[in-house]
Amino acid sequence: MQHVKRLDLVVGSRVATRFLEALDTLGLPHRTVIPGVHGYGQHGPRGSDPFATFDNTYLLVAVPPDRVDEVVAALQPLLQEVGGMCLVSDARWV
Amino acid sequence: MQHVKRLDLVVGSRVATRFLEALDTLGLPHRTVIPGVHGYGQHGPRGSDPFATFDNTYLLVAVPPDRVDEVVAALQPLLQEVGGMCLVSDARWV
Amino acid sequence: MQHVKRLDLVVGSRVATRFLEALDTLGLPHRTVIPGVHGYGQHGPRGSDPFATFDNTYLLVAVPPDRVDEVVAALQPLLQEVGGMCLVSDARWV
Amino acid sequence: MVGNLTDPAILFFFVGLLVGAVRSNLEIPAPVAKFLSLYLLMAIGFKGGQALGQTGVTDAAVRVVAIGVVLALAIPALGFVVLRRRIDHFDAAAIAATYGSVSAVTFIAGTQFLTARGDAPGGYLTVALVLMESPAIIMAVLLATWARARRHVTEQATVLAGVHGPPQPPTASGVTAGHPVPTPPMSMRAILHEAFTDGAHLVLIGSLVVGAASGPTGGRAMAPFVDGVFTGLLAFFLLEMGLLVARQLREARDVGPFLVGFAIGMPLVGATLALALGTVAGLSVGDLALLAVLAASGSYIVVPAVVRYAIPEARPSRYFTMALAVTFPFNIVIGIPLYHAAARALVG
Amino acid sequence: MVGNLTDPAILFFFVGLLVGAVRSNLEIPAPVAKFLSLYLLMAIGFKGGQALGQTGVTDAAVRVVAIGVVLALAIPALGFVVLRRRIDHFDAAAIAATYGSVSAVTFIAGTQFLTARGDAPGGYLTVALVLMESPAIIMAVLLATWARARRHVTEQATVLAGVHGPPQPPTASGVTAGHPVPTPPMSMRAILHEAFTDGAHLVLIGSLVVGAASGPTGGRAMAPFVDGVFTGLLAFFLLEMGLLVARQLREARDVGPFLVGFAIGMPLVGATLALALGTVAGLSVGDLALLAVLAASGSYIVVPAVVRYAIPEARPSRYFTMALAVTFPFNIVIGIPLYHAAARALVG
Amino acid sequence: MVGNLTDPAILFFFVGLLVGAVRSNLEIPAPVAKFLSLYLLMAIGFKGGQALGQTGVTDAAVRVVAIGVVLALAIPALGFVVLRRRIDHFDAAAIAATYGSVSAVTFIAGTQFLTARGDAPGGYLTVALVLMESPAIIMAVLLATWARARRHVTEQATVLAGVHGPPQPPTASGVTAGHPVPTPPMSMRAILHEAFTDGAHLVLIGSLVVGAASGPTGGRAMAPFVDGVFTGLLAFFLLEMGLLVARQLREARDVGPFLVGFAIGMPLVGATLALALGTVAGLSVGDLALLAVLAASGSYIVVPAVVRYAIPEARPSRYFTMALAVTFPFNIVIGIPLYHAAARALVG
Ligand SMILES: Nc1ncnc2c1ncn2[C@@H]1O[C@H](COP(=O)(O)O)[C@@H](O)[C@H]1O
Ligand SMILES: Nc1ncnc2c1ncn2[C@@H]1O[C@H](COP(=O)(O)O)[C@@H](O)[C@H]1O
Ligand SMILES: Nc1ncnc2c1ncn2[C@@H]1O[C@H](COP(=O)(O)O)[C@@H](O)[C@H]1O
Ligand code: NA
Ligand code: NA
Ligand code: NA
Repeated sequence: MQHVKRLDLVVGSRVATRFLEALDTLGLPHRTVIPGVHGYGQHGPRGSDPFATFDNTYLLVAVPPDRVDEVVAALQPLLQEVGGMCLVSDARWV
Repeated sequence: MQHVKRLDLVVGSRVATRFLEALDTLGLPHRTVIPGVHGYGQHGPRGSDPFATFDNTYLLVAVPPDRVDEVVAALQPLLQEVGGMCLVSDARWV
Repeated sequence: MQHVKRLDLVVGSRVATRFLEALDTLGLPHRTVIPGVHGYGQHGPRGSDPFATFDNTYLLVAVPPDRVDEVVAALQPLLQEVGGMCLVSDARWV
Repeated sequence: MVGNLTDPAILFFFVGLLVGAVRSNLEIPAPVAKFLSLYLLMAIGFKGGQALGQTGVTDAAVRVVAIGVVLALAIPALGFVVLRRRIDHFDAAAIAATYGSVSAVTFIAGTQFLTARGDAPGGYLTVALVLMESPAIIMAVLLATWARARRHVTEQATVLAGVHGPPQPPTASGVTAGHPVPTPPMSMRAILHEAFTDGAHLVLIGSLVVGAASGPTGGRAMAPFVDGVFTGLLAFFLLEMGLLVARQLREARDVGPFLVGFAIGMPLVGATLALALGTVAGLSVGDLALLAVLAASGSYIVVPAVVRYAIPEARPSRYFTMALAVTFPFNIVIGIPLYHAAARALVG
Repeated sequence: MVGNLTDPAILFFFVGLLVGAVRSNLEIPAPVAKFLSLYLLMAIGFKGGQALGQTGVTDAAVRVVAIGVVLALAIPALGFVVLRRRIDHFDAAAIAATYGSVSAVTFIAGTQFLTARGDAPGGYLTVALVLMESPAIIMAVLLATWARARRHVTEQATVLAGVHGPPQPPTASGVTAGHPVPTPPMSMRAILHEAFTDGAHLVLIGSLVVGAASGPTGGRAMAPFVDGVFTGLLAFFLLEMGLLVARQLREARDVGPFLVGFAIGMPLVGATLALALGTVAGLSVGDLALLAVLAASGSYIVVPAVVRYAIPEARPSRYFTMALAVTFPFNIVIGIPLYHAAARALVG
Repeated sequence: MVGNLTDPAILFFFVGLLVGAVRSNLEIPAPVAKFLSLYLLMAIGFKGGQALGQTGVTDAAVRVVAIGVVLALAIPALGFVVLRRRIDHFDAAAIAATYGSVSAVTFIAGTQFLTARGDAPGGYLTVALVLMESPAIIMAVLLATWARARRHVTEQATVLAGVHGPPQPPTASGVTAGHPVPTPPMSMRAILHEAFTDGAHLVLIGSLVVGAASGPTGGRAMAPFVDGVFTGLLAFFLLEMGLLVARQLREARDVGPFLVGFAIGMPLVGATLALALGTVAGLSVGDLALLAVLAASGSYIVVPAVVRYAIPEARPSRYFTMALAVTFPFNIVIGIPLYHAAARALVG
């Protein structure tokens, strides 16, 4: 089992691809994506409307510990532009 | 990046609003909600019936570390009354 | 609050029951299951086709810390056979 | 009696059963299944309302509904009396509620069957469906409260903790460890709210009212939806029900021979009661047969939804499994044609 | 004027409202709601295209579309002028966009209402619907850019940070702590892309083209889908809309009396403008009334979808809530019959 | 040959392609897409079963089905022989399976096309569809087993590890690090189970049986569902297929010119084989053309579902992309009208 950093991102569904493309650019294409997520944050309620206008998407990304700073640096401006949450924590990869 | 506590709750969909209202009362409205989750716990199987009678809802809540005890204290009686799981772990907020 | 280990698994939906049965065999039936998850890993893209051929399922399992090695040992061959991700991390059970 | 077996909707139920039995990967996505279940309630409510709107509240309507309510009180009482001697009181209360209440899908299948055979029941049967849903729940909750008080006295509380589900080391689930005695479940107020604001329940009532209020023009506009595609969507839904029953049968460890017997015997007793009362009251064949179907059916939607929180001590692996995996298929395949034949013999 | 209240689709909207008000657990799964909204756009687009394909581009079509575009520019400009004196400029721009743009569901309900009363509007109204969607968005984004420049000058930037939602300790949400001034929002290019590639928008345009291209044979093949089950699926969708409005009303803290007044007054002003211009242009009753409906409706799909990212400073709890929870029900219940009556009085 | 281009369902496929190409946010929720795909299988199975039930097993039926099975064995064998010289053996086996098996959606589009032009194929074609699905899969798995044995001998095992997907640092995905050689994939038993219990497969067979068993009464009850709304729901589904193809085309890095050529050439070869055999066997125009469609189509449901686990060494970015993004649109737009014209020329 190796140490990895797990990133849990929750971002608007309409902008999720921008986050994923940023990760692709860093050569980190592996990810898990949960669509149809609701939420409430600084930008008010998200999800739970029939047009999915405000839907969130959940992104889970496990990255090598030595790359986490780089990833965070790449995602931070996006998070500031379009909102969303990003949590970083420790895990081990089986 | 600041330290936060992340709470991962899995509770019956019909009672999820009770948990969310408890968090609102504590002035912690920010959350992520995943509907349509299945599971198996002390109360037997949940989800996977066509009437969503036993559906679970997943709640992810990041709170400041100094408020976690208060939150746990508020949620514990609810968890005992209606069942559900609550995990607390450490994360950093980007 | 007790210490537990949380396992976050992401595996193909068609093979998810094999993982769950392995957990049942270990006497660990309690779990949370999120269907309809997409992803990208070593086996290429998953999900987002209309036939759900490549759908993933997310499994969250909290186990006692002293059983985690046993669980990992049971799941590892399955992960190698059919692919998937398994992260292990620390949490406390409320 | 095997006439039911060329009905495409019923046949799709068997397809679902078989597909489930061979452990296919087939899955109807949960949102679709939920949509279909709401659609069926909406269609049946609307059609009932339309029929009611045309005939008004007739004498037959009053008799049918009155008998329905009597049955909804008598059946759970009878069920509890039978069950309490053999099983845990909480399970007994929950199972009594299950059989005291009704199954909308069975009602729909019965209506289809009867209509196809020229014995269309009146629109007021939908009112009976609505009114027969809740009394058993309330009764069961009261019985459980009584059982809880009794249990407390005899201090058996701790013995019963942790009986649910396969064994899990307490340290894994954690919550059991420190708190062997669950705090009292939902308040009566919360239970009544749950029982009467259940979504399925309200969609049915709402559609009934809309159907009655919207007259022939509305009826014509809705017809392709509530009539045209009805059989097809019902077939699709019963495919899912078959899958579900197959899955549930695999989890049926908690249902022994006695409970299987009850899950078939109780419907027959309920139907007999309904046929007797209905014959005395002079109902038509269609009304009589569908009332028997209602009496014979067990709830696997509203009752489990409420009882899960109202009587947490009861095992869904019993009450839910019995209603869904034994009684529902029994009624669909054998019960409905049987009650129809009996109604014809008694009235026709 | 109360004729609308026997329409089953409208009645189901009320069922949804009531069911939502009693806080039932009823929920239409999000994927189903989205399917229904796309279905409605597809059906209305296809039917509009078919009608257009039959008549070709008539003189009336040109006049209707021209007036529609004029309204789509005049209404947001007027709205902003009124609002900017009373509320934050960003909110003002977003609300102006909301009322300058249009609501497809209101359009559909209006079409149903008028057709049922023998005043079917022309297929080109669907073209008006398409063209009236975006101008207000572009205008609002420009207004917001101007407001942002102005704000920067007066250095009020930091004051406005963190106004959204109930209070949350800054350390919890983290992101506010270090970065009080949000970076500039989406580029104009990205905004235009969002506005013009919005899925709902493109499905509508696409269906219009397909309807026009596929002729009578295609029309017959699609009829059971786009006509037959239409009322039923609309009813189901409006049930969900009712639930949604009930939920949204509970979150309406940010909408005071002034904004409620605006959410009713602005539609009336818009409809009056449309009726005036349309009467001068000699439109038929159906065209006139539906143009008024379009003018009166506020967008709660495309506008919020774009404005959320284009004007992040504006509060959805204002613009979205007003359009969905006040203006939509107002138009459905009172507005549509009213505009129809007015059109009849003016033209018939 | 461009007659297909006024069919609304096909036109909606193009709408989907275009909407996908401009990177709109349009998304059909996965549960809805899955519902639609199951609906199409159910409808086509039921209608085939009804037709079979009416005609019984005719001589033509036997000939069509026999030729179908021959094609299902010949095409993958031929495909593998061609491919193994140019590409990896595992990819070759997977692609051969793809083209040896069939696409239900292409079959449906073909049936629609032929029926609309007065050349309705027989119900037994659905039986051919069912029987042509699996042989190629079994064959491919055997070929892969052979290739695996060979690879083991030449000890190339470690070289091939980690070829899938864009580069990811091994420490990120972890699993590659310690275990370069994947354990042998699924057992033959598990593969057969997967192939024959695939949900889509079983729904099709089940619906065929139900259709045959439920007679004219059942047929009438199901007609609005399986016929009425069919074109509409197919159109909606093809909209989603268009979106999907557009998305898949963007990921098509692994498909070079040779494979694109194969993805168009192989269908033409398969169709020619079918036309030749079918003409000799004296089939009708409709049967002949639809058999060619089956032969020409490539599977993007059942085959990838099984092959993903049965031949994990093969790249879905090749076999899946070719079938979905090249062959499917080719058949829909050019192939179907072409095979029909050829069948008319040969038989009519
Ligand atoms: N403190 C939090 N805990 C959990 N989820 C959050 C939190 N803050 C924000 N989110 C999620 O992130 C999404 C976007 O956040 P925001 O941009 O702040 O509105 C919200 O809709 C939530 O789903
Ligand atoms: N040990 C566990 N690991 C993961 N999820 C759990 C666990 N225990 C309970 N859950 C989740 O919490 C839900 C409610 O738990 P319970 O009230 O114990 O039935 C279950 O349906 C599961 O989704
Ligand atoms: N590094 C990662 N981060 C997040 N999810 C991953 C990662 N690697 C794999 N996954 C998930 O696990 C699934 C199966 O992985 P694989 O078998 O490697 O294709 C993928 O489809 C993803 O959902
Ligand atoms: Na009953
Ligand atoms: Na407007
Ligand atoms: Na083929």
